[in-house]
Amino acid sequence: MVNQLLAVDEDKVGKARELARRIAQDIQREIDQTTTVSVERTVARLFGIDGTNADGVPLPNVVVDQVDQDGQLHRGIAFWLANAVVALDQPPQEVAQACARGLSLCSLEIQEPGRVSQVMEEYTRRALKAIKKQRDTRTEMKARLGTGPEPLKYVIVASGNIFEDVKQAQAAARHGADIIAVIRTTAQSLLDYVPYGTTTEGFGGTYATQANFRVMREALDEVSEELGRYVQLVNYCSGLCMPEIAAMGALERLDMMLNDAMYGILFRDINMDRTFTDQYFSRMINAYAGIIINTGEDNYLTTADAYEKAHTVLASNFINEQLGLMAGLRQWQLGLGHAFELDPKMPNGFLYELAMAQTIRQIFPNSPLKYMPPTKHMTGDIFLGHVQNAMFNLASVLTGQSIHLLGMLTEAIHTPHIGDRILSIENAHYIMENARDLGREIKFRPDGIVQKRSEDIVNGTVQFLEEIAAVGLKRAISEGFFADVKRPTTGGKGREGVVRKGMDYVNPIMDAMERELGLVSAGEGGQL
Amino acid sequence: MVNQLLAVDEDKVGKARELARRIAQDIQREIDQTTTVSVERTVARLFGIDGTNADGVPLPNVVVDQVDQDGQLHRGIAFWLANAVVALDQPPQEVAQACARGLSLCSLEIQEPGRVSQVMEEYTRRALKAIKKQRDTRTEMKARLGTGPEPLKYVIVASGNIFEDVKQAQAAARHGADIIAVIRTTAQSLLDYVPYGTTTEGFGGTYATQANFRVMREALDEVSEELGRYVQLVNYCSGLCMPEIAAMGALERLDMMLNDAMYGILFRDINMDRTFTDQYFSRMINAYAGIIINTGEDNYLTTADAYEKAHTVLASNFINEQLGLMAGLRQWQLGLGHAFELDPKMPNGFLYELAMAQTIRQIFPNSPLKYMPPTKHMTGDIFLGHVQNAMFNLASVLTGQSIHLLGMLTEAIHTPHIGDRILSIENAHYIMENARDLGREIKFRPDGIVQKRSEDIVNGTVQFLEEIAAVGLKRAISEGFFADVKRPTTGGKGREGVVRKGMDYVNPIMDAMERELGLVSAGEGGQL
Amino acid sequence: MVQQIRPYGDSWGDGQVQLSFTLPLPAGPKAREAANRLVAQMGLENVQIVHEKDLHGFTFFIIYGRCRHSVDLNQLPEVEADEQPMGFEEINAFIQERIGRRIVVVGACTGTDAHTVGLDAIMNMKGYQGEYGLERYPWFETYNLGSQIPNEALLQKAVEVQADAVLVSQVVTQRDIHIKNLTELVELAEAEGLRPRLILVVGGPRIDRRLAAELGFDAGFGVGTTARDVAGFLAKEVARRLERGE
Amino acid sequence: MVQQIRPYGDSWGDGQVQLSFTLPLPAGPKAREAANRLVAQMGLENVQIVHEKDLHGFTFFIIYGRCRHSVDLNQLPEVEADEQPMGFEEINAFIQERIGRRIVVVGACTGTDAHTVGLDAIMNMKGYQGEYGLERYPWFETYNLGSQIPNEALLQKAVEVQADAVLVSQVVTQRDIHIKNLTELVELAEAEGLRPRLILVVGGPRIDRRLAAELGFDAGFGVGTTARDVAGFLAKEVARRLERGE
Ligand code: B12
Ligand code: B12
Ligand SMILES: Cc1ncc(COP(=O)(O)O)c(C=O)c1O
Ligand SMILES: Cc1ncc(COP(=O)(O)O)c(C=O)c1O
Repeated sequence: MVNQLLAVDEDKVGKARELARRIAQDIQREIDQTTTVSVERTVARLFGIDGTNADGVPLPNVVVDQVDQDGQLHRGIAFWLANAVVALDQPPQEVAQACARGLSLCSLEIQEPGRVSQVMEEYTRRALKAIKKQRDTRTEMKARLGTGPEPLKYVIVASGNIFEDVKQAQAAARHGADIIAVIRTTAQSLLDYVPYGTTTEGFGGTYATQANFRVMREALDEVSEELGRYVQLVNYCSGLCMPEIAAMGALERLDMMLNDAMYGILFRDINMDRTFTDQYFSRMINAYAGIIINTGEDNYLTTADAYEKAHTVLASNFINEQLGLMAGLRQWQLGLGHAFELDPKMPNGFLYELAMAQTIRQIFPNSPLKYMPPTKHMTGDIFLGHVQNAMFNLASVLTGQSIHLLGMLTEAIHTPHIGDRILSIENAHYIMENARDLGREIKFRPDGIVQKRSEDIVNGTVQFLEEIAAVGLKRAISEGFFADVKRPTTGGKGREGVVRKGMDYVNPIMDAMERELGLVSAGEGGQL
Repeated sequence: MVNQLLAVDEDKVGKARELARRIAQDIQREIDQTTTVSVERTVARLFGIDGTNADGVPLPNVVVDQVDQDGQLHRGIAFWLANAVVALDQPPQEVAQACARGLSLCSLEIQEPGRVSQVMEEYTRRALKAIKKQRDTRTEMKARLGTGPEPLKYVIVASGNIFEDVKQAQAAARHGADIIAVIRTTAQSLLDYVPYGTTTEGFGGTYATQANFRVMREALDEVSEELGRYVQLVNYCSGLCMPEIAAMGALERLDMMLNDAMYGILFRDINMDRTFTDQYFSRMINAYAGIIINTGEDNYLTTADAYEKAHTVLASNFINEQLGLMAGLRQWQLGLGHAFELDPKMPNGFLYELAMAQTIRQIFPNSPLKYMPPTKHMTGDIFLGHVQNAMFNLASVLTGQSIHLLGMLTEAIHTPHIGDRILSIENAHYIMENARDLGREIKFRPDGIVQKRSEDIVNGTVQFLEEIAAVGLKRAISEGFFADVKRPTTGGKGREGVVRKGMDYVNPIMDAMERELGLVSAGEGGQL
Repeated sequence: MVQQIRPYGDSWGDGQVQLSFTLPLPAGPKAREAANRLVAQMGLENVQIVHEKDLHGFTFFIIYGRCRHSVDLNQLPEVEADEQPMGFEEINAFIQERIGRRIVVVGACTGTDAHTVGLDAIMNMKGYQGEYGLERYPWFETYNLGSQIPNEALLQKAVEVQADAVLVSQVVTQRDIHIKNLTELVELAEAEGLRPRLILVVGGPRIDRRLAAELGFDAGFGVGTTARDVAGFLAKEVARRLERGE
Repeated sequence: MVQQIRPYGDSWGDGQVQLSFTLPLPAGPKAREAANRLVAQMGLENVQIVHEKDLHGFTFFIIYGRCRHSVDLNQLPEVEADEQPMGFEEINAFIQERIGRRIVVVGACTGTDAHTVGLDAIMNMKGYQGEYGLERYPWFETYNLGSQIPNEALLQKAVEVQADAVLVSQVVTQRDIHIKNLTELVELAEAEGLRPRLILVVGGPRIDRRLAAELGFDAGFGVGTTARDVAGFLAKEVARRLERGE
C-alpha cells in the first residue's frame, strides 16, 4: 500500500526497533511496580463513580485522596471500594457519596475475600461491557458510513465554550473535515482532577469533561448521519489525568486521543514515574476501546530545530511505538506524530520535509501517522501562511500520511475563527484532489538530496537510540536529549501522586484488559 | 540543462517541427509580397519621424496615409521620404512636419536614384546604429548586473497612469520582481496609430507610447543599479501597430515583447494578411534588437478548454517557432507561451499540468518558455486563489520554466493592487526557493498518468498539425482550429491597410536587417 | 425584539474582522499610527496589526479587530429571496403559453470590453455549467453581436430586429468605466425613445441587482449566472408587460 | 498643508481596502444585505462582495471597498521613532560607566501561559536571530523562572533578588486573558508598594507600546524583539532613574 519512493535500509530500521524495545522494556519494568492517584481514580470512575462533592471536588478524587491519606492506596482503590460495597451493600457511586459525607473506607471492616473479588469482577465486567458497546457502535458506524479518504482532514475547535465549539465543529464537518479535535483549555493538563459538567469558559481551548465529550459526540453523530460520513472526535489524553480521560473517552466514544509517553514530562514538567505509569494504563484503555492515539513528537520541533533534531522525532516514534505495543495498542492504533516545521526560508526545505515524511511513512507502513502543520514559522502574514499550509498539504498527500492536521492561516494570531477553518479545508481539499496520485507517479533519485537526507535521518536515529539505550530513557530525558528540555528524574509535578504497589495490590480492570488484549506479561511487549 | 523527467518521442517532435515549417513557409511566401500601413509607418519612425500634427495625429500616420491615399504606397514610404529629403534638402522629420502643413510627397519631382538610395542608406544606418546601441547597453547591463534565477518573476503594472505604474514597478522590483510588464489600456490594439507622449488615463492598462516606454525604462534602470540586478521591461508588440511598437521598443530598450503570429487574428479579429505581414517585420526588429518575444498561446485556454485543447497550444508553439525563425529570431528569443489553466476541480489536474509544462520544456530546451498563471478559474476567493498560484509556482520551478508570470490572488477582481503584487512575489519566492531543486530529484513513472498524458499531447499535436498542413493555416483558422474562434480569411480589422508590394517596392530597413540577420531569402527559414 | 448581528469569529458577538490595505507611507511608527487611526474611524476596536510589510515608501498592513457596528436583523428589509428558477422546458412552455411568440434578444459586450466568455455563456448554444445558452431555447431568438460594440450599434440592431430585450455584458470595471458605458446606454435609449419598449439587462462579475437598478436597468446578473436565470426573468417580464399592455 | 492619507490600491487616494468576516446568518440576500450595511457603517463605498461562502447557518464574505476615511499626515503626533539601538558591547559599556553595577532582572511567563520560547529568546544565553540573550550580557544578572508562574511568585522573587526589572511574557490572549493577568500584576505590585522601584516590562506577539502603557507598564515589546532592544531600554531606564535619584 505504501509507495516506496525512497530506499530505506531495513536492517537499520530493525536495529532501531530493537533498541527502542530495550529502552521501553526498562521503563515497563518500573511501571509494573507502580500505581498513581490518577490510575486509581480511573478505576473508581470505571466502577461508576461520577459527580462531585459539595465543594465541587470530583468524587473519584474524594475516594482516592481519602485512601491515599490513610496510606492505603498501595492496595488499590478497587479493593477498598469493593470492600465497602460488600460492607454497606451499596453500589460504588453511593459509597462515594457517603465518603463525601464523611465515611472512611479504610475504617470499614475487611470483608470476605471471595465476596470482595466477586464484586470487583462484577463492576469490571460492567465497565468493560460499556466500553465494548461504544467500540461496537463505532465499528458499526464506520462500516456503514465510511470515513473520508486519507490524509484525513483534522481540524481543531477551541472557542472555550462547548456550545460554540459544536456550531463550529458541525460547520467544519459539513465542509469536509473528517476529524474534530476539541482543544483543551490552557493548563488543564496540570489539574490533578477532571472538571465536571458542560463548560463555557476556557482560554485557548475548552475544558475536557465527560459531559463536554458527550455533547460533542452527539453533535458529530448527528452530522455524521446527515453527511453519510463518520466524523471522528479527538481530545487530550494527557497531563495529570491521562488514564481518567482515557476512561471518559472510552465511555463517550471518542475516536482518537492525543496520548504520548513522554509529552507530559517534557512539556508540562510532570514527574517521570507519574507519566510513565499513567500512560501505560491510559493506553491500555485506549487499546481496549479501539481508540487511535496521536503521539506528540511534533512538539519537539517547537522548541528544538526541525532540521538538526529530525532524528529525535523518529527515535521518539520508535519508543512510543514500543511502549504503545506493550500497553496493548495495535499498529493501526498508533498515530505516531511528526511535523512540517522547517524554516520556510531554508533553501530546498521542501525536499527535506518530503524526505522526513516519506521516511517515517515507509518505516511505519501500518500506522496511521499524524502529520502536523507548520506552526512555529507561521507569522501574521496570513497570505504567506496559507501558502505554507498548501505546501504542507501537498507533502502530506504526496507521502501518503494518514491523519492530517490542517494548518490555519491565522496560526500566529488566534485559535481558529470559523472562517479560517473553512479556508483551510478548501486549501487541503483542492490540493489533495488536484495532486491525489502524485505519490504513485514519482520516485526520488537514488543519489539525490531527498534520499541522502533520509539516510542521514535514519543513521542519526540509530545512533541516538544507542545513546539512550546506554544511559536509559530517564537519564536521557534528564540530560536534555529531547526537545532541548531537561527534566530531573525525580522532580516534576504530580510526583506525590505516585504510589508503589503493595504485594496485595489489585487492579481488576487492568488485569482484565491485559488478559483480553493478550498481554501475557507486561514488560514483555505486545503484538505487532 | 533541461531535466528529462519524461520520455518524449524525438521522432514525433521532428515530424511536428517539419509540419510546422511547411505551414509557416506557405504563409511566409504570402508575407514576402505584402506590406502594410503599419510596416511603412515603422520605416518612417525609424527614419526619425516622431510627434503629431496639430490635430494630434502622429506624423508617421500623416505621411503614410498621404502616400496611401495617393495610391503610391506599393513603392514603400522609404522611397518617398528619401525622395523628399533629397528634393527639399531637409531631414525626414522636417519633411513630415511639412506634410502636416500640406506638402504632398508624391507631387515632388522624382530625384536621381543614386542620391535617393544614398539617403535611404544613410537613415537606415542611423536607425540600425541606434538600435544596436540599445542592444549593447542591455548586453552590458545584463552582464554587469546579472538577472535573477529562472523561473524569472514577471509581474504586471496596469494602473492606467504611467507615473503610478513607475511607483508600483519599483516597489515590485525591490521585492524581487525580475520583469515588469506595463499592460496596455483596453483596446489600444485596435488603434491604427500609436498615441504620443506620456499618459495618465488608461483603463485596465496604460497606453503604450514611446514616451511611456522611456519613463519606465529609466525608472527600472535606476532600480536595477540600486539592486545590482537587471530588471527587464515588457510591453505589447501586438495589434494594428505591431512593427511600430517593435521599433519603439527597440529604441527605448524594452527587453521583451508580447508578440504572436496569430493572436491579433484570433483575439482582436484583425485581418490575417495584415497580421502575418506585420508580425514578420515586427519580429525582425525584435530579433535585431535582441528582444525576447512572448507568444500568446495561453490565451487559447481562456476561451477553449485547457484539457481538451492542450495540443492546440503545443501546435501553435511549433508554428510560432517556425515563423519566428523565419523572421530572424533565435531560439533564445522565442518565449513560447503556455498556461496553467486546468479546472482546479479536476482530479489529478496537477499531474496533467506537470505533464504539459514538462513536455513543452523538453521539446523547446533552448527557448525561454513563458508560463502563464491560472486566470480563468480564479474566483473572488482570494485565499484559494493564492493557493492555486502556489501550485502554479511549484509546477514552474519543478519543470524549469523560464519566464514566469506571477498569478495574482485578486485576478478575478481587479488589475493588481500594489499589495497584491508583493504577496504574489512572496508566494513565488518562498516556493521556488523551498523547492528549488525538486526537478532534479524526481522522475515520472514510465507507465504513469503524467507520461501517458504527455504522449497524448504530442500525438494530438502531430495529428493537428497534419490537419492544418492539409488545408493551410489561414483556412484552419477560419474553421476555428484555435481557441474555438473562427475568423474569415478575408475579413477582420485593418484589412484596408494591407498593400501589395510593387515591383519597385523598397524597404531599406528590412533589407538591411535581413542581411545582417542572415535571412538569405525569407520564406526559406532562419537558423536555430 | 432587537437582534443585533455582528461578525462572528469564534463566539457570538465577538465582531471579528480581518482587513488588509496599503498606506502610501514608509514603514514605521508613523504609518502604524495612521493605520491605527484609520481602522479606529472604521469603528474597529481591539485592533491588532498582525503584519506590516515595508514596500519602500508604502506599507502593507494585515489587521484584525472587533467591529463595533452591528445590524439589527429585524430592521433588514425583507429582501426578495432568490426565486426558485424555472427549468428549460418550463420556460419554453411558459413563453409558448403566455406570450405565444419568440422573445427576441440582442446582446453585446459594449464599449471597449472584449470579454465575450460571460456573454457567450449566457447566449450561445453551449451555455455554462451544464446549462444550455439562450440560443438553444426554441422560444428565444438571439443575436450575439460579440465584443467591443458601441452602444449606438447595439441599439440600432435592437430596433432592426424589434428586440424585446438588450443584454449587455461589462467585465472591465477599472476606474468605473462600466458605469460610464452603462449610463450612456440608458441615456441613449431614452433619448431615442426606446427605453419603454426595451428590457435592459446587464451582466458581469461586478454587477448585481442593486447596481443595475441604480443605473436604470431592469435587471442585473453577477457571478455564476446561467441562461436559465436570464431566460426565466425575461419570460416573466415580457409576460408581465404584455398583460399590462405596455 | 493638509495631507490626507488614504489606503492605496493602485493610485493615490483610491482608498482600496480588503476585508473578510463571517456573519452568523444563512447565506442569501439577507446576509448579503447585512454585510453591505455593516461595511457601509465602517465607511466603505463602492463595496464589492467578491466572495460569499455558505457555511450552513453562517456566511463567509470577502469584500473590497473604498475607504471614505482619511488621516491627515500633519495631524499625526510625532511618534517617537524606533531609536537606533545600542549594540552588545555598547550596552555593557554604558551600564559599567553609568550605573556601575549589574542590572538585575527576573522574568517569567505568568498565569497559565506556558509559551517559554519568546521569553527564552530574550533571556537565555542562546538568544534569537543571531542576537545573544540577556544571560550572556556580563552586566546583567538574570533569573528566568519559566512557565506558568503566578504573579505573586514572580514579585516575591523580584524582592528576594532585589531586581531592577521584571520581564513578563504573555502569549495566550484569547478572551483577553493577558489583560487580566497583566492588570493583576500591576495592581499587586502597587498594593505591595513595589511599583516605584521596579521597571515593569511586558512582551509577546500581541503586545505593543501602546497597550503596555495603557496597562501601566514601563515598556512593551512585540514580534521580532531581540535581547538587544530590551537590554538597551533597561540600561537607559535604570540610568535615568539613578540620575533622577528615584
Ligand atoms: C478570459 C479573460 C480575458 C480574455 C478574454 C477572452 C474572451 N474572448 O472573452 C483576454 C485574454 C482576451 C483578456 C483580455 C483583457 N482582460 Co481579461 N480577463 C479574463 C479572465 C481571466 C476571465 C474572464 C472570464 O472569461 N470569466 C468567465 C466568465 C464565464 O465569467 P463572467 O465574465 O463573470 O460571466 C458570468 C457572469 O458575470 C455573468 N455575465 C457576464 N456577462 C453577462 C451578460 C449578461 C447579459 C448576463 C445576464 C450575465 C452576464 O454570467 C456569466 C456566466 O455566469 C478575467 C479574470 C477572472 N478570473 O475573472 C480577466 C479580467 C476580467 N480581465 C481584465 C483586464 C483588465 C483585461 C485587459 C483589459 C488587460 C489588458 N489591458 O490587456 C484585456 C483587454 C480586454 C478588453 N478589451 O476588454 C481584468 C478586469 C479588471 C477590472 N475589474 O476592470 C480581469 C478581472 C483580470 C485582472 N484581474 O486584471 N481577458
Ligand atoms: C510553540 C507554540 C506552543 C508550544 C510552546 C512550547 C514552549 N515551550 O514555549 C506548545 C506546543 C507547548 C503550545 C501549547 C499551547 N498553545 Co501555543 N503556540 C506555539 C506557536 C506555534 C509558536 C510560539 C512561539 O514559540 N513563537 C516564537 C517566539 C520566538 O515568538 P514570541 O513568543 O512572539 O516571542 C517574541 C516576541 O513576542 C517577544 N516576546 C515574547 N515574550 C516576551 C517577553 C519579554 C519580556 C520581552 C521583552 C519580549 C517578549 O520577543 C520574542 C522574540 O522576538 C504559536 C503560534 C505562532 N506561530 O506564533 C502558538 C500559540 C501561541 N499557542 C496558542 C495556544 C492557544 C496554545 C494552547 C493554549 C493550546 C491548548 N489549548 O492546548 C497550548 C497551551 C500552552 C499554555 N499553557 O500556554 C495560540 C494562542 C492564541 C491566542 N492568541 O490566545 C497560538 C497563537 C496558536 C493558535 N493560533 O492557536 N504552543
Ligand atoms: C500528546 C499531547 N498532549 C497534550 C497536548 C496539549 O497540551 P496540554 O498539555 O496543554 O493539554 C499536546 C499538544 O500538542 C500533545 O501533543
Ligand atoms: C500576444 C499578445 N498580444 C496582446 C495581448 C494583450 O491584449 P490586447 O490585444 O488588448 O493588447 C496579449 C494578451 O495576453 C497577448 O498574449
